[in-house]
Amino acid sequence: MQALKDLARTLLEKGEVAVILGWEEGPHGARPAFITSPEDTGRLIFDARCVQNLATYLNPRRTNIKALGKPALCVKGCDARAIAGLLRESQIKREDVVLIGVRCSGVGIEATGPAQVDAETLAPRCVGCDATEPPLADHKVGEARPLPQGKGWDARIAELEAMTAAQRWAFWQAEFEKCTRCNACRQVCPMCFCEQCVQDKTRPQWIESSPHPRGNTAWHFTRALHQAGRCSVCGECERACPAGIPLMLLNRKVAQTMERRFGYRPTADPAVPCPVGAFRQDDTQEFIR
Amino acid sequence: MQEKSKSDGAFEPKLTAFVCNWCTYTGADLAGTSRLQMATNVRIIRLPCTGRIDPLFILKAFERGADGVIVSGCHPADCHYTSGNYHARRRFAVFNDLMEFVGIDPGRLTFSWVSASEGAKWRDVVNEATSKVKALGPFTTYPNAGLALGEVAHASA
Amino acid sequence: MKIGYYPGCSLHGTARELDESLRAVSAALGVHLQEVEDWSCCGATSGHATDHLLSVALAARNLALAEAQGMDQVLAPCAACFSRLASARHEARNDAEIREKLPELLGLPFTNTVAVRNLVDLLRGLAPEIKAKATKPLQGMKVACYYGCLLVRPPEVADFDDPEQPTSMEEVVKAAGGTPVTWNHRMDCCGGAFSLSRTGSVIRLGRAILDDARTAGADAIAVACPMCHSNLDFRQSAMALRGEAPMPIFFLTELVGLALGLEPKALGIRRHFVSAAPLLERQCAAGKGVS
Amino acid sequence: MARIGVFVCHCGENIGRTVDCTKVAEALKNHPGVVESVDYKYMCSDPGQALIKQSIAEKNLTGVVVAACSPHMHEKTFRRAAFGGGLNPFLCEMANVREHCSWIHEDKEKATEKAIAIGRTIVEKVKRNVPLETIRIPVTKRALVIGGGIAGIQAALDLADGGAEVILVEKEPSIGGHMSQLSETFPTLDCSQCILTPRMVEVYQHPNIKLYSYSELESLEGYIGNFKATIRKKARSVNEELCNGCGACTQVCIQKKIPSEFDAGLGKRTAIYVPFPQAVPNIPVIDRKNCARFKAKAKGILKEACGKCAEACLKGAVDFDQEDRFVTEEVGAVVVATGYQLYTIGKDQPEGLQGYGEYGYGTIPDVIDGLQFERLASASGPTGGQILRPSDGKPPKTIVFLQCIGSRDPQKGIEYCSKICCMYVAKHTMLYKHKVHGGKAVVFYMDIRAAGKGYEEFSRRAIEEDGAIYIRGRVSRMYRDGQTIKVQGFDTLAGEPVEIDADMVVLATAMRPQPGIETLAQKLSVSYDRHGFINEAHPKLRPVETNTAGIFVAGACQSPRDIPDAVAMASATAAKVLGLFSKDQLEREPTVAKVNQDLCAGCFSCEHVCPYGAVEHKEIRDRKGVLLKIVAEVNGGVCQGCGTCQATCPSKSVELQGFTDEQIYSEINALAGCVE
Repeated sequence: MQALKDLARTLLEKGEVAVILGWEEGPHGARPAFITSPEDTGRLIFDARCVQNLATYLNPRRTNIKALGKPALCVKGCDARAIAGLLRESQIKREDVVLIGVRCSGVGIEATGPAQVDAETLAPRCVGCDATEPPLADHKVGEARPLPQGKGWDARIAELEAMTAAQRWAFWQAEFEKCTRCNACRQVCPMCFCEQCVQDKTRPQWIESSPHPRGNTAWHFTRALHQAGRCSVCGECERACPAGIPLMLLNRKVAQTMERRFGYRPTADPAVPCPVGAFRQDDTQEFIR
Repeated sequence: MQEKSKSDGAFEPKLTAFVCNWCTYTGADLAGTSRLQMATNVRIIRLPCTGRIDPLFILKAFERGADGVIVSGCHPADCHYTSGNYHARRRFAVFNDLMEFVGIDPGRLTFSWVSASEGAKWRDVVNEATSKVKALGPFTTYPNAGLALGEVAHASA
Repeated sequence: MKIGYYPGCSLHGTARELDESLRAVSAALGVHLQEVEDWSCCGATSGHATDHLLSVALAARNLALAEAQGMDQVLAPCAACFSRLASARHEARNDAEIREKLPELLGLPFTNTVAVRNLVDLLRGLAPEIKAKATKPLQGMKVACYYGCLLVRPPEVADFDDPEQPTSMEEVVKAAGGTPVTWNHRMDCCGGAFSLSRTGSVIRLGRAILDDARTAGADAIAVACPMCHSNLDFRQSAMALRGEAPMPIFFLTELVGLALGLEPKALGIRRHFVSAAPLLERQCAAGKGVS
Repeated sequence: MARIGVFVCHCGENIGRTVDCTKVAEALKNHPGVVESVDYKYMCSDPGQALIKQSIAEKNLTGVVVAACSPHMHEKTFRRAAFGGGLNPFLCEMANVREHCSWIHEDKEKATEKAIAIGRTIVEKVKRNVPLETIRIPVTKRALVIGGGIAGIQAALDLADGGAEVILVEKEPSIGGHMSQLSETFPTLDCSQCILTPRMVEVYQHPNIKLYSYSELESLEGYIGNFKATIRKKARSVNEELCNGCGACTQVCIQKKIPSEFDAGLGKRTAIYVPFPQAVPNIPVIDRKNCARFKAKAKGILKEACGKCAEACLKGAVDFDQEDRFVTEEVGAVVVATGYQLYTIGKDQPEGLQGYGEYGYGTIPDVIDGLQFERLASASGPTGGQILRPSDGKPPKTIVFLQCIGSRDPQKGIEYCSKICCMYVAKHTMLYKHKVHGGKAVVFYMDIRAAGKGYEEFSRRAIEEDGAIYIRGRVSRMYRDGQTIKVQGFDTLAGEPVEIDADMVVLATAMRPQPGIETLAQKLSVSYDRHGFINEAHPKLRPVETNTAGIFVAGACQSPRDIPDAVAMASATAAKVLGLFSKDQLEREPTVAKVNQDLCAGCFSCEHVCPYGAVEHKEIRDRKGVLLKIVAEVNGGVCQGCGTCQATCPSKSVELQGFTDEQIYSEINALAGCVE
């Protein structure tokens, strides 16, 4: 990853950017790094452990990154889709950030995993990834190696769909019951940038805020809906969940609907409108009487 | 907090209908002016347009013990606001698929287009939705999600 | 293509030539006819006049048999048989009570899954093949297509062509290289079963039909119903007033057979009362195919 | 703390019969926040309204719930009453216990229970209603009239005489519509053109009317009082400013054999043509499909095939290169008067309608439809007013008229009655008998529907004085038999089949809306029934309004209409529009969306879904003028209040007034029997 380090150094030295957001070696595997001086650029790394989606740091309501000056952001292909989402929803301006695209050949599920992934350790979100060559980037580093085979979510979704409604309900209730409403899923998500989250609204309180299966159901259901056509499929929510709730099954299910009904796939093109909020006169409506 | 209405012992489901003001609400009015008899189980909440209908409404209705929900508005291309129903249709499509996925029986949620001139269709939608939900029985699993069995019994008593 | 075959009584009697020509034509067109084992009366004429349920049951029995013999469709070449079988399907589809009764009445399982095909319907479907395989097309033979009363009526039962303006027979004749003429009486009654009881009526009606066909300049009339054929063919001599030229009456299958180059003998054409020979000779002399 | 007053209406017996109104009032009395709950026989009556005003004063109510009929019926009434009582009108809502309860249920116990539930729900909503101010918007005092038939003409003239500017759009080269094709009109037998053409000229000369002939509405934006209409002026290929209507061009045109639309195909016209002598405007148009020059061009022949008309024109008005032009007009109201077309009897039918092949229309030349007969009978027609049959130009000795062709025939896809056929057939028989003495007119009818002033007398006259033979029954089929047409039918009164040798047959075919009406209706966002007829806002009380404010409907595009009806409707729309224009400002319900700018994250999802482009961008800056964020802002004038934005906003930072989340939330809870 010398290329990455060199690029970062020159960007800082030239003063094109004031801070580089990337990954570095941490006590527990890879972790996000904020590099402000050229000397420190040596700390930057990139391998299959760099699972974090740094786009979330561009959310002004979460980190005041602007205070450090103009940032350069290291993005994997999937992360770039989140950037596109932020552009599409006018949260950032393209010129406010430099994008360093890192060619990615799949990452693991955890930052503590192996530096090289194989069929066993490949994260489900990487299966069939169409963005190993990072789109939208100003600079690109690293070389793409073939993506290993792996297991995605669809098989699991199919399993669930084979069950009866009651069984599925039981499955999800068991999962939602675990939720402590720590909101890690929300905080880590680059697309969750509302001033006030709907679940924190009290007048009226659409979503019960106590960690209780009923409110939890409403919350995770609503979260998935709000992600419809916006989720960049970075899998951060599921990774961040301390209770291990398979949130990406919900996101993926919605993504399937997006593709099946509206022919939409997550994209890094900010010009493509969000399918929810657009329409075609001949949209499918078999479920409407 | 939710008391299931029990007249003559038989289960009388509660259905909440979210309808648009221009087509379905007017269609329901027409059903009235034409004296079309129908099930008494449906309670209408009037909204300007299906575009105004938020998935949160449906979730909350179920949460509050509705055994079924009807969502109804103008036929495609008939929307009083030209495109509200098109946007609603996409929203509902996602909701519909996800709802099935988390295990809520699709029979509990009826989407329909009922125009201002379709009083009879409204009657049919009401009756069919009601009988479907009757067959499915009380929807307690959601409102009582997470309650211990004892509480369930207590709540539905 | 494999299809169940319900000949019905006529095709073993007055309309043997229909049976023969149909078998010959089917073979030539690669249609395999599988006769329904142990078939019985369709309930036409007297049957449906006496008792409704009986008439449905009689027809349904044959469909049930076909079902049991693993057929998905049955061809009923006789217009009356077709009408009866199709009606039975229609009744069973729309009348729950009858639907309930049938199985025990028949002593057979009956799920009403076997489609009933009409001769004309079948041939229209095969029109492209006919066109392709027509080695001796009936060039220029002017044919008046005669539907009669039952073939496309009632629409909800027959359900394969426009009840007021049918075109299927014409399509077949075209495919066989003939020229269908436009005429008026193609859907009038031929007197049907009154051939014996009220011969007078049959002659009056038949005459109107023949006259109209002649004025339209037809060389021959094509039919797809044994009853129509016997009335127009067998009674034709009686219809003639002032020695009009005889008008050959062909079964649609016979015309198709001729076009496919089959021997008239094999098509049973010699069985006609009104000889087709002069016409066929004329055709042949004019070098217009058809020996 | 809310102080709600509930007023339960018996509506005479209408609600009282199946809902125990007293019980409802009692039940709601104990509902938290309700300080007054009474029932009364007729709440909409003056005493009833007085009751409301009085309680507002005495119990100083903060909200009013009237449990009565549909808000579509009386919401305005009671809001006015509340206002009269000193309450903000938008603190008053209606609980629909009539249309949605008493009228659709018989079980009194259940109905009452339901009525109570409905009442509670609305009470809970009203508790959360806030005072709103009506929005006032300016009105553009110009009207757009779509369709230049008799209805459109009447509406335009009445409006113009009333002092309003009128934009009249007609898709054909001339105004006049079907009425200009008619010979005489029932029940007075006065010449159609004689009464119509003066009005056409009046339209053309009226200072307040701007006529766009050979033009169509492309799109309509905006809302009542403030529409913007884009009109497509189709390429006429003749410069309207230069042309003086001398007609030299039409004389020289080499294409002379084109079936004339005006003569319903019985006459011929040239490729550059004026539809009929009295056409308004009297400016020719080139029918590019049939013009030799354009046909050649279409074939890719570069050499200019023909230019005779251009040569003949002394004004140099012929302009082959003319293209469609678009003009936009700002109008405050729209009148739709697009009229009808006749059911085409031929075999191939549009949108799944079945034809009448058995009647041989299109195959037998002497089988014609009603409009064609009008042309034969008309002095300006192809035969100069003589009744001659198309096939051989001989006067027919027997004509058979068939009524209800397409009408009242569900199997053919139309179950409604076309209203005019009975009368015009009676008229046809008279015209025929007057012109062909000793001729025989036979009519096959299902019923004779002659409801209207002088109508019954008229149809009797046809039978008794002019000796038309009326046979009750249908015709099963017809075919050509030599020179005559054999008509076989059944006389249901005599109970026997009849066969008639006719020389000509006239089919009284059904009236259907103009083709493309659906597309137009969608452009205007007005609703239409399954046949394509425009829906009126209320079948009895709002017959010329549509359910889109500011758009009105007149004539046969709403349902089959005869001339008197169409004219009456047209004048009615004019009255409505003038009423609208009588105000300088329009009052609009303040149900519009408002953005909470503190909570708005500026994702502008709302902007994407807003049908009216009412969402604008607003910069939020601190004191020093540093840009903090850009948020959404709703233009209250443009917003129509559909609320799609609110359902779309992830953080619910936009609220639709009158239908806020809090209101709906509390309704949902109330329905579940839990009150917060």
